[in-house]
Amino acid sequence: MENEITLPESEFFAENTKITIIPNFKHAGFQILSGFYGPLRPSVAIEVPLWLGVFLKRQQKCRIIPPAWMDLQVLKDKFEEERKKEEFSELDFYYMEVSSLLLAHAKEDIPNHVLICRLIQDLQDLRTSKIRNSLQKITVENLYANFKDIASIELQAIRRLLPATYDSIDYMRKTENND
Amino acid sequence: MSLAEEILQLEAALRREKVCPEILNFESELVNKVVTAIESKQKLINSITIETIEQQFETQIYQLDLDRIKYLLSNYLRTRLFKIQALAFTIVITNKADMLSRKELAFLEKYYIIKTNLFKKSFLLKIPEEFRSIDHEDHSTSPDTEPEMNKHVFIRALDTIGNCKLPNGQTANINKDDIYLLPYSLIKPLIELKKIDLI
Amino acid sequence: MYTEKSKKLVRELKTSKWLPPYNNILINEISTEITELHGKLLQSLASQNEALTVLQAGCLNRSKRSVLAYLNFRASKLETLRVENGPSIPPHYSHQLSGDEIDYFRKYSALLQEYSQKVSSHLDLTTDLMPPKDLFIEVRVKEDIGDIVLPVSGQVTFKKNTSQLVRREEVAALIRQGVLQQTN
Amino acid sequence: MIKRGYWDIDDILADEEPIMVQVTKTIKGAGFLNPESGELDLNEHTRFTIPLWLAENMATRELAKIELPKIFGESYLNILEADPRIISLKDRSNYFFEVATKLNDFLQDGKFITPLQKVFVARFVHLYNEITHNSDPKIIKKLTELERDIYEKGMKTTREFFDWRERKFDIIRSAQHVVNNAKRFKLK
Amino acid sequence: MKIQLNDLVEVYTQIRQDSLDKSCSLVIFVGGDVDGICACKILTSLLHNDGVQYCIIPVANYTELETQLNDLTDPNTHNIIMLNCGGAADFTQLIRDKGLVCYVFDSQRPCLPTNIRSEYVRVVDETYIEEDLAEESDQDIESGGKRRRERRDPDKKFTTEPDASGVYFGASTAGIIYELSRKLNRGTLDMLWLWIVGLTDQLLHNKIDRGEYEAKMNFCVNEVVSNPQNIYRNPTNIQDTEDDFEIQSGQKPLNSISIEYKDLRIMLYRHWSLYESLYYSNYIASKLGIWKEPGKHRLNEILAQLGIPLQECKQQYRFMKADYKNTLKEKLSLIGSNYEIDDLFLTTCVRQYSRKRQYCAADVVYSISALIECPGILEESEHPETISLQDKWLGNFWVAHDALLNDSLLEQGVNLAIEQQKAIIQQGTALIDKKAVSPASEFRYAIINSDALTQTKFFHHPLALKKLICFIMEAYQSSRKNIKPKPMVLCIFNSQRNTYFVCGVISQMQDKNDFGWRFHEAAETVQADFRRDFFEDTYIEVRKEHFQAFIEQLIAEEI
Repeated sequence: MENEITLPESEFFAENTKITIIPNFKHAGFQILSGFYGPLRPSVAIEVPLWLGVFLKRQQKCRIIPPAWMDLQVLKDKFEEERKKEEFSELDFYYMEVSSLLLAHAKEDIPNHVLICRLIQDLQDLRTSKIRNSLQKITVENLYANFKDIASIELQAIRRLLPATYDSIDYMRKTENND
Repeated sequence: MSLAEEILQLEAALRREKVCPEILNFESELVNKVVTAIESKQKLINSITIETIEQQFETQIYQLDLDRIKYLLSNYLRTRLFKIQALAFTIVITNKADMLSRKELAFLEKYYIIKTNLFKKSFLLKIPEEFRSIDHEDHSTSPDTEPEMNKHVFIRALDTIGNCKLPNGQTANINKDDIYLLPYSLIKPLIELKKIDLI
Repeated sequence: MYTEKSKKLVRELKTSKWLPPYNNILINEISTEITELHGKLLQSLASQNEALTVLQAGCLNRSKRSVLAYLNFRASKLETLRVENGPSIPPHYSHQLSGDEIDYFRKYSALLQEYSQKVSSHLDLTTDLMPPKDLFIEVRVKEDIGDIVLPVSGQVTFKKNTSQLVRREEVAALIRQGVLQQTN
Repeated sequence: MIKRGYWDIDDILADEEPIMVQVTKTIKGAGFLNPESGELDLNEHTRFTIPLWLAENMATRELAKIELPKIFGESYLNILEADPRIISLKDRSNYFFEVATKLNDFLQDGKFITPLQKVFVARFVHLYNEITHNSDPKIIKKLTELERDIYEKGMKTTREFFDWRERKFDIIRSAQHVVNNAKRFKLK
Repeated sequence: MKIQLNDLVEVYTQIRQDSLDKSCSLVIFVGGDVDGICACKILTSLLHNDGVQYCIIPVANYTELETQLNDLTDPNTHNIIMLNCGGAADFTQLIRDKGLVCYVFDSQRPCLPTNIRSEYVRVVDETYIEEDLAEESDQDIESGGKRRRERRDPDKKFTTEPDASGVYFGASTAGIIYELSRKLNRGTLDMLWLWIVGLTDQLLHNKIDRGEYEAKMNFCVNEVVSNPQNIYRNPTNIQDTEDDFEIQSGQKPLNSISIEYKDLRIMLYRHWSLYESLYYSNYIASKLGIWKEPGKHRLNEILAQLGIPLQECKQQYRFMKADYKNTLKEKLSLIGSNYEIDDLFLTTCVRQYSRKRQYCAADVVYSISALIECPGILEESEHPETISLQDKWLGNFWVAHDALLNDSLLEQGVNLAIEQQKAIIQQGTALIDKKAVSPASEFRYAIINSDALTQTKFFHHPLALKKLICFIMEAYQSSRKNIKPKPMVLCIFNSQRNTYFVCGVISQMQDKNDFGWRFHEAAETVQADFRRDFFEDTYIEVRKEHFQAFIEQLIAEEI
């Protein structure tokens, strides 16, 4: 059994991110292991973990307010910023996991969700191509690059293959200079 | 520390255990707290006889939360078990025993026995007595059992580290929040100093 | 050359997606070869032919390492099978395994159960290999297993070609064995 | 990933690589190692091929001297360095890089390891582009065992992403080995 | 007893209440028709979200339903739901003995009076038939009126009492369950689509007429426009977006449902070539008399006038040039009128199942019913010959059930439906050519004595046989000027079962289908061995030896 972080696991970690929901029912509040969430009042915004928000949404018990960065204009500006910079621009670490869950279960609560979905995909492609470009330039002497502000989805793309490659290069070098 | 924080800590421990090439210290305090919380919550849920639909709805939320925490805990324990199984024949040489919980040690001892029995019955008993041992100190090609300490891992700098000499001669100036792919042996001391975290 | 047989044994592992049939004959042949070589080794020791002793010991250890690695590789596949598939070996697999290996599978299964019980009676390490998404899942019954008793739901009838909404954690193992198939 | 663990199958198979050695001094009774010679002993200066693990064993005890295999020789390296991507390294040796690393300890004039590292990096970059563009799977025929392991890791990641995007992981699926034998949906 | 539409929420809450703290308290029986399967899928997605554990048992006919009812042993079971089955059979005794409550959602009317009287069986009825109507048909039985020689078979615990006045169909069951989800404000886009498919199934299988279909479709259209999950309008015309994210024309956002007020009544044309879909469409084939040379000639004439090169017409419609497709509708309606093709359009809805595939509701109905009745084996197995007919039907049922919201399975079904449609046109035109359709006093009939041709194997199944009859009636209608529309009976020999399978379809002049009763009477009087346990009371299966006597009696019987 390999010990590695899989994409479903990174989505599981992402499901603890807090999101704002507007419940349509009254409840004193839920004392769950990961904390107390409540009291819930109809049409009064409250913050809950993403997994709980999705659960309530699937029972049609609430409306979900998408996170601030998931707004069409904000994403468009972020896309421009990303296009201009060499390195990664700052973005929520689990932006792909969170947006994918919200688009799968709460499409109707997200204005312009078709365009937002397309834009997030383009953003991911752009960022992944940055990694590809930096990998084109690696040489034995210039291997180690800074992945500052890399997000979980881009990290997942290289999590299995890059370490194995670097280990092999390092291993060949290991025996070289022990004479 | 509140239970919520302990759960977040356990999640971070799971991530570290998954990416780190060597077995890390057992988070006994965290695990005990979480196990007790799971057991009391499960007993509470099982005790409720659901009469109303609201009650059912509520219990479903508690159960789903519980299932998530159970998944987190079993994933952590499972991840460690696979590492422990790989250590079966070298635990003594690499003095990793103190990293394990009592229950893990008990598991390892029994695992060692059933595995060596398999080897003995299938093969070792059919060859001369002198060559039946599996502990490899006396053999020339002693297995390189160090768990590949040079494996590369992704790290995030929790603090500015400054210049760092890398195995290929490159030097990297590591600042706070920088993310690098580096050999584990190089950054192990910095992890213990909480200057670097594995992601 | 003394180690042709052990090379063949290790190569066999690369020929199948899961595991090739257990090659007991070859292992016995290698064992006899080792015993013979050991006899010769004692003679070269007696005649102080140090170089020959070293080479003979080298061949002997090489064969031993190959057989042990072969057995260990198969054992780890059994461990993965137990975690992924549950406490029973799928029928089309058991005739790939030796009696000792089937015995090892059962012992390992019991050991895993015992460890999990000791941590907590409410915990089964192999229930959720993937993050749980739903409390209840719809499953289609692919094979007639009739009535079985589940930990929480009690007695449930699984009749072939019916679809049922069941508690996820109670049927995860049955799904992985292919008896049930999750539909949504 | 090159692993030298005692239990590692690939490490054992890499050690089976035939290597040409020259015996440095006669070893009485060791003729069995070179059956073609039909001799009882292993005479000095005999040149013959033995598996890498035995060559290492003999070299460390100065019983034999290892000759640089031609696949790591000057001419081969030049061809390789010209365009490392297209050459089928698998035809030279399935464990090309592992053997090079192991031999490097024994060959003083072994200046081949550094160029091989460059070749490995260049082939990796090409491999990475193949994976991310998901192009022709037949590339696998040209890859050595080490490269195939990296290629498989890349493809597994790509498959995982597409399955995840289609929400396939919300469904518990029957374990892999059961699926291989289960019925496949085909219209008769 | 009877339940009205506005009791539905109460019924659902009661079922949820009964399921609290119990596993598998609800068993759902569903018949093998598309409307029933759609209803099942809507209901189970509601139940799934509320954690109500259920068990779905597909049943092909009343004999099977009775066996499964008897097999229910699980102590937890408390409620039963029957979808498009159970209305016409009396299980009240069996249900009371087992201490169960049974809710029947069966679009076939009328419902058995004993069911309406029993308090253990609750029949959902969207129309408000006054109580007295139910009483009136009871006296009939007591008075033993001439028309009702009623003989209860002692051994048969349930009797499908034939109803003299004949059967008709109410609202689509999928529509009723969608209504429930709407009242719980839990209606999703998938549920809405399943209602539309269920409604279209009723039209295509002669359960409701065009008028009723158009009326009901208006409700669907309102829902399509108002459903928040649906991007009814193409996003590009949302004001504040530039067009750099233009979605190429024709293709709608994934899973969205759009309305086609004037969709072409040409069979599966989106998945076929224009030429073939015209050639094999019931409507066009009958209007042009495609089975005769002049008919084929007229089709080529039309294509020429459409100005679409033959090569374009012969390739897949999807790959035809966009401007041919856009002008097709106006041109066809212009040219069509001088071939008396004037009823070309139908309001329907279309869904974007995947990036490259759109399906209209009719495509889905054809595909699903073809999958259910696929003569071959859909799920590959090691030894297909040993699969019992029952398991085969169940296997096909589940493939069809999954295909409803699965693009690739649906595509398989469409290919099957195309084969089936070709068989319908070829078999139908052959019968008309050979003048095999003969008149009886009140209906026409035809007999297919051999099923040697693999094509005819399709028609051993109820839905396919009905579609064949519908085509023959339509073709017969338009082949002779001012001919009186008459119902039609078709009998087909089944060599495997050594029986004749008979189905009766009414024309638009009748509103109730009483063939179930007529078949029953004819078979009884000639003491024929027969089986009449179909959920839809318009079929009968008669043993080969008694068929001749049965058919003669059927024709001779004067009403």
